[in-house]
Amino acid sequence: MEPEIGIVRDSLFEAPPLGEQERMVEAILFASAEPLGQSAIADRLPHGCDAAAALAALVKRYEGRGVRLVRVGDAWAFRTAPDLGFLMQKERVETRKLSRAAIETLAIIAYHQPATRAEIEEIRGVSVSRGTIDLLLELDWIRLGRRRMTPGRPVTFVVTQHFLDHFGLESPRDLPGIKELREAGLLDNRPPPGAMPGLIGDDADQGEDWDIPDDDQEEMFD
Amino acid sequence: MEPEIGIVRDSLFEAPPLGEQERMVEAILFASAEPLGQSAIADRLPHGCDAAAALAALVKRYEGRGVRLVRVGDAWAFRTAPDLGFLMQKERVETRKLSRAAIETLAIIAYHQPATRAEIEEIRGVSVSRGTIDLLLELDWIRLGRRRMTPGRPVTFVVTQHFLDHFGLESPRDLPGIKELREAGLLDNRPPPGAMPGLIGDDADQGEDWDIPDDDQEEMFD
Amino acid sequence: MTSDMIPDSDDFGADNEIEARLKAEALIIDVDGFEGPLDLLLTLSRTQKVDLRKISVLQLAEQYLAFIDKARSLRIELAADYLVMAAWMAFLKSRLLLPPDPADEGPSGEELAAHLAFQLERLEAMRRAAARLMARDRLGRDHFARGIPEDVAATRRIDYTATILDLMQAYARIRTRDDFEPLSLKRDAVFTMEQALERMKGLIGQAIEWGDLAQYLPIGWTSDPRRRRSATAATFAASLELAKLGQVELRQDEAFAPILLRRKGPVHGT
Repeated sequence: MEPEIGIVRDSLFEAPPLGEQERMVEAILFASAEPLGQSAIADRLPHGCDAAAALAALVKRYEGRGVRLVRVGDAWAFRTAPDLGFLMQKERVETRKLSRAAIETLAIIAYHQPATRAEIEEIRGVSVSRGTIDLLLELDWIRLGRRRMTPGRPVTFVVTQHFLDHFGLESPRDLPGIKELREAGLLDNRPPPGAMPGLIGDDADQGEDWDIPDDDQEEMFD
Repeated sequence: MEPEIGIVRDSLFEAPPLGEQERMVEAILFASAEPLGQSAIADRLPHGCDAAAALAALVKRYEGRGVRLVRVGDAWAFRTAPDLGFLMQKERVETRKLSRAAIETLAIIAYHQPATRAEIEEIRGVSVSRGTIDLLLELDWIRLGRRRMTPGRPVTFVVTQHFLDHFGLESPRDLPGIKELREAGLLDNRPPPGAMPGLIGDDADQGEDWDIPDDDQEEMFD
Repeated sequence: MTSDMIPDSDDFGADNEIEARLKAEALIIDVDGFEGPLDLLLTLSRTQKVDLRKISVLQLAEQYLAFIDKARSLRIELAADYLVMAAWMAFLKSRLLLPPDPADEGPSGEELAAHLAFQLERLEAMRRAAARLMARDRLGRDHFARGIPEDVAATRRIDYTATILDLMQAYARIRTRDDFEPLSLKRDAVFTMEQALERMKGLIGQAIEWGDLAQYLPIGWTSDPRRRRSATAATFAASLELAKLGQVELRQDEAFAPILLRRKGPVHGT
């Protein structure tokens, strides 16, 4: 430690060059457990230093960097650049299958696009929750298309490029048609086992199930 | 957060330019008080980034600054430049004064690692108290290595990343004078010639201490 | 070891011996400060003022034995390991002085001496290394970590997956749904005999007086003609079943007149 103390002592007689002062302020602010005011910084610098000039130089140096020197009230502190805030999120990714409501809605949009919400509901025979649409929008698999030129000018939904990439399609026209689905055995007149429990029980019950409000629909994703 | 997630997702298709990657690594490392492994950094970067290249660029950028990017084993951390330590009196943490036994035991583990308790005792010529090992484990300067594949399968000790960080070492290879010591044969494990007595007290006692079965050995570290 | 010293006035008396006596005492008291025989040997070896690699082990053995003798003469209690080492040093000394015995298979005096010298050099080297290590720039003293680390918020992101097959199956499911609906519609207006029987068993306990069978139709099954038909048929069939079991009596005054029902005998099961 002696040599460093030596520096302090020397500096009583002559202030270090501005570049050195900038380094010092940089180190002080980096290590400090709290934002420091200019006078607190000056107190720690060797005698004769110009804290304000060193701070100004540092602010400039960190401009556009991953961290910035920012003013916090009357004090200064290093902070992550705002556009990089997302890096401070440690994401735990969980893979989950899309709910039946979502995949059906997505399928209808893909086959019938542009499709309005009312059209989706008509085809599915049940109401489409806002949560389902929102999820598909968030996943960037659907987006808003043009408004339909009918009374009420309803919005339409279309699939996105990201949807095509995800499903390995060049265009929505590449989706297999009804004829092909039938040939593939997907349109057999039998429900796939366990796939449609709602349709076998009584209608009264089923109606209840299908008219679940948004909240309940959300629950399906958990 | 949606727009940021959007950024991450876009990057699945194209990695950000190296300058951006450097900013990101800068932000990630600045935010952490602990060294971060290169793979941990890479995990947090958008897909397709080159963490190693970004790190190399950053090391260069911070050369000669008030804070530096240092390598700690397989990890990286920003640390204030050692010549500026005198400015950080406020942040200084009073370290416990270590006993001579603890310091020597630490050095022996560092230079000879992995080292068994018997080897430490052989070098120091006295038995190593449990308290000494416990203290070093508690300071997180040493940890258990693999058991030695010799009779009794004794546990070994190695130094930790925290040890390297504390003493400002990139790797155990950078221990002061280790090359010279090795060349002089002083790190060799030279068995004593046949009739040589153990230098620590009675052979009988010693035998008892060293032949502890696995269970007992484990107990030492509880 | 103990620093309990009983100075022996017989050994030290003359003026010029005071200094020697103090010196000896200092060394003896220091036994407490030594970390075992090897440490003591290392200290003694330094008095030879030569490179440790050129140390005379024979001379060291003599120094050690003299030290132990002095400690004994001062009646200082020495730990067993110091005495074991003394015995071994005496053995080593004899090995180094006497010509090697061809019948003896053990290591030679030179080998033993070389290893002892190695041990001393190694211990010395480790001490120097320890000192250099502790003199390094240390975290929290000379170099510092970020004082305000920014917490990394752990968040959960859900990655939804769906394959083209999922998509096709979903669409196929929707397009074929109509085919199944009649199956369930049929059941819609059917009230079974079992349901009616179950229902009536719970009600006939109160049927002390004659009452119209129609009042046993379930709620919600009386307005829609299809449902009323099914419920009436089921309820009538159930009442016949109950009459057969002897639990109710049935009566109809004339054709198409209301069918009347009342309880008969003790009621079972409720």
